[in-house]
Amino acid sequence: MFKEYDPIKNKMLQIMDNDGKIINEKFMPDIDDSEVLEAYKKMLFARTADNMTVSYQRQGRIFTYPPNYGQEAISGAVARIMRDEDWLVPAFRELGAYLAKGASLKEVFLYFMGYEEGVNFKNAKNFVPYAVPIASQLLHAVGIGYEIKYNKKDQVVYTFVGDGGTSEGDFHEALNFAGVWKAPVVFIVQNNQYGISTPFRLQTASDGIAIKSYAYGIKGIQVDGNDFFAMYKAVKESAEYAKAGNGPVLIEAVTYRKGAHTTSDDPSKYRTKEEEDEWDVKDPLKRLKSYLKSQKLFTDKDEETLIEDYKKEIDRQFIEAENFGSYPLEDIFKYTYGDMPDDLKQQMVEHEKFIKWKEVSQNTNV
Amino acid sequence: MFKEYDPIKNKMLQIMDNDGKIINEKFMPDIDDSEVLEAYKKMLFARTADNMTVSYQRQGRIFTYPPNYGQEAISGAVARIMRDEDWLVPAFRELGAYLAKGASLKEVFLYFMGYEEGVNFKNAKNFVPYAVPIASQLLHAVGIGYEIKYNKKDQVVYTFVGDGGTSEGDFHEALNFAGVWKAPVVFIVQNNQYGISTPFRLQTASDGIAIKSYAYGIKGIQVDGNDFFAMYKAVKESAEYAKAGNGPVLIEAVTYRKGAHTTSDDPSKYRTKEEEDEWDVKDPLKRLKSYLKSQKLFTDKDEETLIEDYKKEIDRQFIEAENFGSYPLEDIFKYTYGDMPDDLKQQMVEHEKFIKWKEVSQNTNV
Amino acid sequence: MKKVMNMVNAINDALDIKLKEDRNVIVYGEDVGVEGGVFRVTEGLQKKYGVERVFDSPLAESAIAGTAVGMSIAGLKPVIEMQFSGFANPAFNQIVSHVSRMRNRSRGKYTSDMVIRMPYGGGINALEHHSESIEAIWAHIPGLKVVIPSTPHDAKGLMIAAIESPDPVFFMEPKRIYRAIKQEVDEEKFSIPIGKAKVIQKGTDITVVAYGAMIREVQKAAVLAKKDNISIEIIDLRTIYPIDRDTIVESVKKTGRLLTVHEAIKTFGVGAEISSTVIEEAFLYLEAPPKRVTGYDVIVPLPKGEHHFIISPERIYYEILRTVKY
Amino acid sequence: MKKVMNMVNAINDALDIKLKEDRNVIVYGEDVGVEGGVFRVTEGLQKKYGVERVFDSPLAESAIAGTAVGMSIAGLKPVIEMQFSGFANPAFNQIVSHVSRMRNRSRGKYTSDMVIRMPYGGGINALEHHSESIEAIWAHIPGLKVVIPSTPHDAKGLMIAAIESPDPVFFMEPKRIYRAIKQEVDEEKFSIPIGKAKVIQKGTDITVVAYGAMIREVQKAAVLAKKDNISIEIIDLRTIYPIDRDTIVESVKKTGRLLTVHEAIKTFGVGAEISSTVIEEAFLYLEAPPKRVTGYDVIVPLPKGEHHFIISPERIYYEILRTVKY
Ligand SMILES: Cc1ncc(C[n+]2csc(CCOP(=O)(O)OP(=O)(O)O)c2C)c(N)n1
Ligand SMILES: Cc1ncc(C[n+]2csc(CCOP(=O)(O)OP(=O)(O)O)c2C)c(N)n1
Ligand SMILES: [Mg+2]
Ligand SMILES: [Mg+2]
Repeated sequence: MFKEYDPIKNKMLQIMDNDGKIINEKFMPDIDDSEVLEAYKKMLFARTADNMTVSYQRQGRIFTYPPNYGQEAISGAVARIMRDEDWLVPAFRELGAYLAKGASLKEVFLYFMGYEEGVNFKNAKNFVPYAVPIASQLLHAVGIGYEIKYNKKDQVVYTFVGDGGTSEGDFHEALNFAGVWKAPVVFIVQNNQYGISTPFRLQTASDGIAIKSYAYGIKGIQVDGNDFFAMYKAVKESAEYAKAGNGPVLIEAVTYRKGAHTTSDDPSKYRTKEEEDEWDVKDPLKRLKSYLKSQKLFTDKDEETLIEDYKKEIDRQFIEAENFGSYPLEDIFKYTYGDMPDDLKQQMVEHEKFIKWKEVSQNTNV
Repeated sequence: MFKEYDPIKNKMLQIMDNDGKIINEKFMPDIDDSEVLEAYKKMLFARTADNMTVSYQRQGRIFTYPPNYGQEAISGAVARIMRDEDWLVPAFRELGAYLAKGASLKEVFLYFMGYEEGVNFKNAKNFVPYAVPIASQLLHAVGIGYEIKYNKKDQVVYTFVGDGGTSEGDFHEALNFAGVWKAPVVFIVQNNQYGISTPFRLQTASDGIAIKSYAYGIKGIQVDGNDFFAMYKAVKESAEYAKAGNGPVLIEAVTYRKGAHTTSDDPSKYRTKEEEDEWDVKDPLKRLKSYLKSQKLFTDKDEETLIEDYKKEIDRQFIEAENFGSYPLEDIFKYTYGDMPDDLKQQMVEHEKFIKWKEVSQNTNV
Repeated sequence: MKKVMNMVNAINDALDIKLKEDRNVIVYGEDVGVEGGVFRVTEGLQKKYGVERVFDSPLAESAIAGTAVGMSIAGLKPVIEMQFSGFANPAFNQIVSHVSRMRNRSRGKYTSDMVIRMPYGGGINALEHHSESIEAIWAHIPGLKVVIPSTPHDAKGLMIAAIESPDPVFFMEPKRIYRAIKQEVDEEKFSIPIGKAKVIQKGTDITVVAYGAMIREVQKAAVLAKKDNISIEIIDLRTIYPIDRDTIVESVKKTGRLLTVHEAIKTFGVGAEISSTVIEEAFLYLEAPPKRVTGYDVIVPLPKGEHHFIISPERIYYEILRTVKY
Repeated sequence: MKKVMNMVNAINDALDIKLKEDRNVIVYGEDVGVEGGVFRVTEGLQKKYGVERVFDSPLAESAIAGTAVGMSIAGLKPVIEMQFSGFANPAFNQIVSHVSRMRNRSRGKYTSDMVIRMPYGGGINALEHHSESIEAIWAHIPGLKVVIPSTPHDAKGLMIAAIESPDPVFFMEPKRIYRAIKQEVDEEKFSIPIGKAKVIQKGTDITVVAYGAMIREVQKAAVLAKKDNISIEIIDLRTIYPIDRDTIVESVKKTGRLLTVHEAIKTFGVGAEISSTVIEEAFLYLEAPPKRVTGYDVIVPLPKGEHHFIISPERIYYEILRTVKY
């Protein structure tokens, strides 16, 4: 795979066409029908959750949210391959991967409602909180990769970044360190053509992103990120390659952010309807559904029923999140240090005194 | 040139062999004998100055110095091509280029004696002071490149960095911005095989540095940095290419730091005599002198005479630097801001008061 | 002629005036071009002045600052945006090692006299890293000037001054009041000197020093304190560095009491410098210890916890009472 | 058993002890392996513990700190070196955005409890960027602890404590006294608590607070002051944050006078926090305004100008006199 799709050849790994037809049997991954169906369902769940979250935000029930709409095949593929013991070091647009790792939707909601608990991921093993400063997380992935090698563990690190993120110095340093250390890290760049309003051609003059692997002497591959099978194949082989001690891999997943950057963004300001339509035909769910239908594994009716169920489940979790309750004062203090300095203790006491005074003075109308 | 020496081919541009024989007529630059002789003389001057500076340091007459020994062909070539109106954005190991730009040796000495005036370069146009934080200067070069394009000037920026410096995030960001902006910048990496004690193989897993140009969609070329003709050819064509509006070029000049990192470093701790000997036969001055001798342009006797003269000149400038004089108090204050804040004025007054008190109290033995 | 403006309009107006007047002024940063910035501060400027003068850069803050160093050396006047102050962090090395030092290093031959603008501060229900207030850090760097406006009028005048300054200016915009305060602002060009604080309310019992979004909160606290007949002198610092010690000291010599208010954390914050100044220069006038009302020494909480952190007019009033009754 | 050590030996010894004792301890940075660091602090450790535990990294500080974040999340205990404190600047974002915050962000699930060591400060005739003292900046970041030793003994004990701390520790080594002070130091393992200052000389007339290389200068000043019969209480801060306010306040309540000495610049520096603390908590005990002897608010000059900047015992003595005679 790495040879045939050497980035220097400027070829993108694609296995399924826009109509869900397998056009590249040679690289078709070895994957059960049931597994494919399961993957589709998870992608559908993610999309349904994504849609509903955007509505919740419109209703003013959460503060902000970065939609995954159009990019679901990427996390969808990782979700099928990533194991409990593997690490996930996310950016912030990989909902399907979070859920696969053991995060609950409720937690995802909590974060965007403004609770730190939303990145605590109680039941998820080896899942680092989202990193807001773009590309900075990639270095954490490499450090974790070092530990895996150091302790000779059977693990791999999956880490994500956007096309915009490849411009940051930390992207370079991470790939370079990973190359020197031969760290078992799979770097997945979701090239969704935009960094907020900035189009990919203004991010870099290189021919795509996979080619950047040459700068680090590591493997790279450009993949149709809207093609579930291509992503599955690429992630699977990359993980095996990395785990075998060969070093990191850079996967460029070519996709499109069909939604807004976040719920406070309006893409119509900076891109055309034509462009959006062009990408619409490549929609990852449409394509995989066409495949499933052609294999008689799935019907539109199935989808309707599923979406109904999903919506209930999502709403249930959302309401749970909404009822999470209040945020105690001590929570802003107690996680800053392992052993809380006197200063913080005193500041907490001071605040409590002030609150008491406020209550009293309001009651007595002072 | 760029096609034939496309970094993907893993070929290094070499024109002259270790014995000074031209082995690659096709790419031999169009350069007069007199010009070559002049270049050699400048390289010899730089080496002589370099040697003497190391001795001055041993005598405790300057604080520190990063020797250029073994790398003189790189700056030597740039020196012949760079024009007054071009910009030089240096690292700190390009003595020949500084002198060509109009810096005096005296200024170079002043800096390493501990005077800021040593990077003021009174008679040099468009020469930015040395940048100590590794690789950070490359971004300045790109910003200057932007201005050149913006004002449609006939200029090019030459900027330098070491092999170690290519690991920094700023290297990446600079090349990436330059690629997007098509900035007229010639990036010259002096790959001298070490960053202090760290060997090149621990800096990056890539095949050399020129290949990193692929990550930015820009031209790159690997050059024998100890071959004056190869460096001349590469710099000349790169400058023309960049000036013509085609964008930046990344030149990897493969060389060897024959001396210590700085005068406080001892390379025998981290490298072998064998390795040093291997590189000795590739010495850039030896090679160019062999060429000149074979062309009957130069003799050992000429060299002796020159060195004698150079030594006198160098010593003269060194002594001038040593007599530069004292460093007035106000000089630590007056360049911090364009308009000095009251705080600084007051601190200066306070210091003067203290000095006066000290003098009085010492005289009165209080 | 005057026009009603909020702070976003006012800064946009200042940039517009300078872009029109001086071809060397260049505006760039992440999403400042077509989009006009995520807070729309640069809206419309690319259309008016073209993509060579107002443009989107790749996503890399060190490069944005570092290329601006090169541009200023070559004679341009870059006005760069950091999308949020928390994202100026990757540019720390370029700013501390070069922006602030180019003049000194080159003994005045070159300068990096750019303007680095950024929205900063809390109170808008934002995610992590979007609510920081680390002005004390930038103000601790010799060679930088740090400006924080509190009104649309000040924002415009200070931005003009910043662009015309011979020194690099950190221009920190309290995003919480980007659109919250509207005001009549002169449409013509005018500037407000950097390095001068302003007494925005005269008083006799206590001096309260604040800046940015906190000014409004102090004003509200002053209203609360009225019923106790406490007369408050409010100083809007406007510039964090060079800090206007004279205006503060003069005021405290009169009132004998000082309270500094900032949303940044307390320890090693701006308030410490102000208290120290007053004690050094007005020791014998003090009737109570200078105090600080600040954010607590913790990481700014996510929105649901922010109310514990953010400073309310009541908390300021409470500390005013404690100081006055000392 | 005791052995004569300088600070370089003492830190090396602490690293040695912890490397031997705990396989999770990993030491890396630029040139720390074969070379043993440019100041030889890690000398011999690679030979002893192998290249997997003590090694040279590529030249990239953000990556050194950022990979250490990942390592600590995964359970290792990285002790990383920044070659000079001025070169920690490129790591600012990783340190401020991640190292200091991982615990809070993950509500305690993960930590970044590394040690970030670096030589800092002036006085060794070094080039630009090699002489900075920006401890106030790091100490202003919630989640970090900042330690500065002043003797070999303290360096060893504090380094052990730093490696065993549940929190990330900035360990700033005053390179000016790396080899200048020799002392008998316990060869066994011992640790000194982080967050506690030490009264190293008792006195009654004035409290002088300092740390790092300034301690020695203050001691020299105390000798000068003896002939004036001034009795000086010297406090070695040892830890910049968490700052030990109690020890300082208690001392000033006794002496009534305070002088803080640091080579870092004055404005928004550590001295401001100390003065503010004292005034807030010992207002009624003060007989003179707390003062600061600090570097001036400028970029550290190159060696030939450094004598104007660096603090001499005479300057400390001069300010002691002024404060005592206030
Ligand atoms: C260091 C830093 N700079 C700026 C930002 C603000 N910001 C948030 S998302 C974003 C664009 C990211 O683009 P990309 O990497 O392509 O990811 P995408 O949003 O497309 O998934 C920016 C600029 C940030 N979070 N961190
Ligand atoms: C940001 C930064 N980190 C560390 C250093 C310390 N340092 C000075 S030179 C050097 C090695 C540079 O190696 P290289 O780039 O190969 O250049 P060379 O010295 O070989 O010319 C280092 C680490 C520095 N000056 N700046
Ligand atoms: Mg994107
Ligand atoms: Mg090198």
